[in-house]
Amino acid sequence: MINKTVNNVAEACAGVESGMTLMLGGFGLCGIPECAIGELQRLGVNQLTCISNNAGVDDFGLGLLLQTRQIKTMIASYVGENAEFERQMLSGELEVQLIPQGTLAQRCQAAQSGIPAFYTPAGYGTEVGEGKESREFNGKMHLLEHAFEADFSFVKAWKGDTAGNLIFKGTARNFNPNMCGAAKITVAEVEELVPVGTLDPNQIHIPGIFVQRIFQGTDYQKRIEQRTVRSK
Amino acid sequence: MINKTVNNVAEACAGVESGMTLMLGGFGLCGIPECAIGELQRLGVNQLTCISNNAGVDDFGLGLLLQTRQIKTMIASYVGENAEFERQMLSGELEVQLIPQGTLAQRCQAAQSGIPAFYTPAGYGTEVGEGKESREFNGKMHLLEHAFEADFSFVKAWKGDTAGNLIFKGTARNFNPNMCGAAKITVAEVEELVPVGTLDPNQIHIPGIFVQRIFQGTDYQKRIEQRTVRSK
Amino acid sequence: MALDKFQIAERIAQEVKDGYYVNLGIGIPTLVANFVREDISVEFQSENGILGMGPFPWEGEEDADLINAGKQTITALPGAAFFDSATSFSMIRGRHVDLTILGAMEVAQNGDIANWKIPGKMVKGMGGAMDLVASADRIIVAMTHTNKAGDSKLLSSCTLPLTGVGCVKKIVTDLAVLEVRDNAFHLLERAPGVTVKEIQQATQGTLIIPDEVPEMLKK
Amino acid sequence: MALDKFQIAERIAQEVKDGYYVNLGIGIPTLVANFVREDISVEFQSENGILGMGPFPWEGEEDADLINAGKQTITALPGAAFFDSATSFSMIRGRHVDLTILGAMEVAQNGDIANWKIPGKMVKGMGGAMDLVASADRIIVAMTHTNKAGDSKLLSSCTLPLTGVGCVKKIVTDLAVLEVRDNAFHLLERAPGVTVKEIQQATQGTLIIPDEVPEMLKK
Repeated sequence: MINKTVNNVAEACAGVESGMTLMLGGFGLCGIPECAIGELQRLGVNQLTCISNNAGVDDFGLGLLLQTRQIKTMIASYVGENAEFERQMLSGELEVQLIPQGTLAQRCQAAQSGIPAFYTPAGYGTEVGEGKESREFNGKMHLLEHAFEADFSFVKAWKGDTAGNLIFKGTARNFNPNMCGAAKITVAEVEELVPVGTLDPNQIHIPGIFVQRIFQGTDYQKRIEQRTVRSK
Repeated sequence: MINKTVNNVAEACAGVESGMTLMLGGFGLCGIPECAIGELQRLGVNQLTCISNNAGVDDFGLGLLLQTRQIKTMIASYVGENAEFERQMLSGELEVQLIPQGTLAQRCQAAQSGIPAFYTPAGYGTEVGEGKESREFNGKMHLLEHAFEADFSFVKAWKGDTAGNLIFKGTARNFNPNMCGAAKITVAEVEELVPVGTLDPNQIHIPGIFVQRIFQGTDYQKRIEQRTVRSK
Repeated sequence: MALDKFQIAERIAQEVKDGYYVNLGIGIPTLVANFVREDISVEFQSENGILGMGPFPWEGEEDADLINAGKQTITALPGAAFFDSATSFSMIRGRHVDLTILGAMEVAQNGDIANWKIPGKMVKGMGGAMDLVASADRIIVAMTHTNKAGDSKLLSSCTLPLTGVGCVKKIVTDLAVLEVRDNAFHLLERAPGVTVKEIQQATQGTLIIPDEVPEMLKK
Repeated sequence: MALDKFQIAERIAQEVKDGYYVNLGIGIPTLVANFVREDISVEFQSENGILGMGPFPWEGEEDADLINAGKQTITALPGAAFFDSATSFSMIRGRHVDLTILGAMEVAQNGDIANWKIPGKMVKGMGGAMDLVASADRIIVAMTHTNKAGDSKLLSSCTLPLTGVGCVKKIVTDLAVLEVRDNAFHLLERAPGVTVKEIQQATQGTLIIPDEVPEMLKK
């Protein structure tokens, strides 16, 4: 097997430069590449375009890179629950492209799959459709949407092996698999890095071919955004 | 959970009529819906359009429905290794549409996903591209391809639960997952039908929402087309 | 008297039929799960990647890797499945989800809906709403009949940026149940004790009133 | 002397570099796996849904659920992964596969390839070949230099229906290794004992011959 292991997050992020376009997995704070985000902050690269479903909260996730003004453009579907984000957006400091969540996922998937463009009904007749080609299929209007182009994809998995095979856990899966192989270089951080041959080949969510670098992350906080419980 | 179980293959195939378009999973004889094919032969429905990567061999798989002249049109990517098929095709008795394998898979996937059309580079500049819209993306020509429309999808899985969740084994997975939910009704036959709650929700390949009927198949032959071995 | 949010959810739960896969939006829609009849089989999909969503976890059993689209900790029922976002929207776009219940800031009498943006003021984003409303055959909107300023949210045409066009079929508010067709709101039911006149006053768009308007939630 | 199919495979194996994901077509390409250097890491992808394909199984250990695209029983190496057909072609179309090795009936000097159909005579279908040749950055064709009738398979333009246009970069035949560029076949190496003149006679398309043409497979 081809060994994709790198020693640490610093090696994993080698080559990231200011002005690049980055994809980051996660939904809210669930399944986000915590280590990579921390390293991006440490590196101080700026003028970044970030493609991610959400923008974190004020003091965690992508919110960290907003605090330090490293993000120039945010491409997301939902950005609520983040006061600093709202401030930067409304003041015009931050450029924001909001796109439907399914279109966001499919534009990642299309990039992974070598599909340059596809049609979807989402957003037709709304602001999202302005300036886009539209076309009728089966009596219904659709928009032409394009695959994303990105320099790096940062994803977080539960388990991975040294060949880059990945397994996700629960709803921490979300956008992570769709972003694998969707950028020039895909960096996977995992909670547990295991030797090749440990994972059942039937149960792998993302084969290693879609991953260029893998490392075992450390000090995961895995914050819960809305702790909702039943009392016994 | 919503119970998708039917008692047997006869119930599973209820509603199949002559002239319908059917999708059938499998690659060669690997992972084909053996029970459903047997029932289709017994039902004697004809003038069928079958979408399947291959057309079986003379005496197994879709070859059985060719013998009985139940297939009017075959949509496939590779049809070698089948003398009766070749005879019917060259004589004009059988209509054949050959399409690139990746396009076949993606047209199934698109049908499952509500994507009416997408662009792919496969087949540009060949017979496959004749009469199709073409368009340049990133300096490369692509063809516009459309989602399939089918009445029934017949797939074969390894394990399934009564909610219709499916797990496939080895390379018997192939087109089966992509055809789930790609037709009006998806019928899954499984080697082992287990109660709800038995399968790990992290390891399900196809969630039950894509399956309308599920049953435990019987008398699987699982023929090997090319037995290649090493001798000790 | 106007319904509270639990009663709105209770009324919407009556629209949930045996065998439905249902996507519940954030807010009132989330409450619907609590009122679905016990004797029917229904599965809840959350677009962040779970089918077979269960209730909130017991205290101490929260899992950061198991949330719904509202980022709330949840549980998975036996028979649940997890999947990625693209697969999730295959379920939605491919019309495998039978019923979508979501909130709105405005609904127009032609079925247009607006719920994601107030220009220059509030921009949270559309999340999965645009995919949901563009794809679902059955869409029910759960909302209050009027906004905090007392203005009607059922309009002749939407004033806010749209989420989807001509897609809303049914609306359940604190005052009424309405069907949207033929470019009008058709009054089906009224909240217990609420008069047709009150509903009419709270509805800016065209309201079609039949001779008889039964009360909601009659046992 | 012209190479046999094993020697063609051996020569092609030299093109396989450390870290490559490789798709092997049916026939001679399948043999390439046997000749890849032991000291490099390579993974073989088969488009029916496996990455990390191993050798044929030991007698008695065949599994009907584990085959390659040629429908031969195979094994999976530790670290292998199984996946569906759409994912498989995501790997191919998305250019994640580094090298494609396939057979051909004809190759033209502009890089066109024909390998799926002889009108009115043989129609097996293209299988995954059209996706592979339309997507791969590196495509190597493994074939005999001439067909059974003795006619050249390296042509100024293809006569058979095309599989792909302008995509072939390199050809390894029983007689020679050639690069395809600038609308010509550029002779790189010759089979041991085969003369440049023999290669020229067997090549119908434009052949560019450098001053020196080393022999293949020199140890």
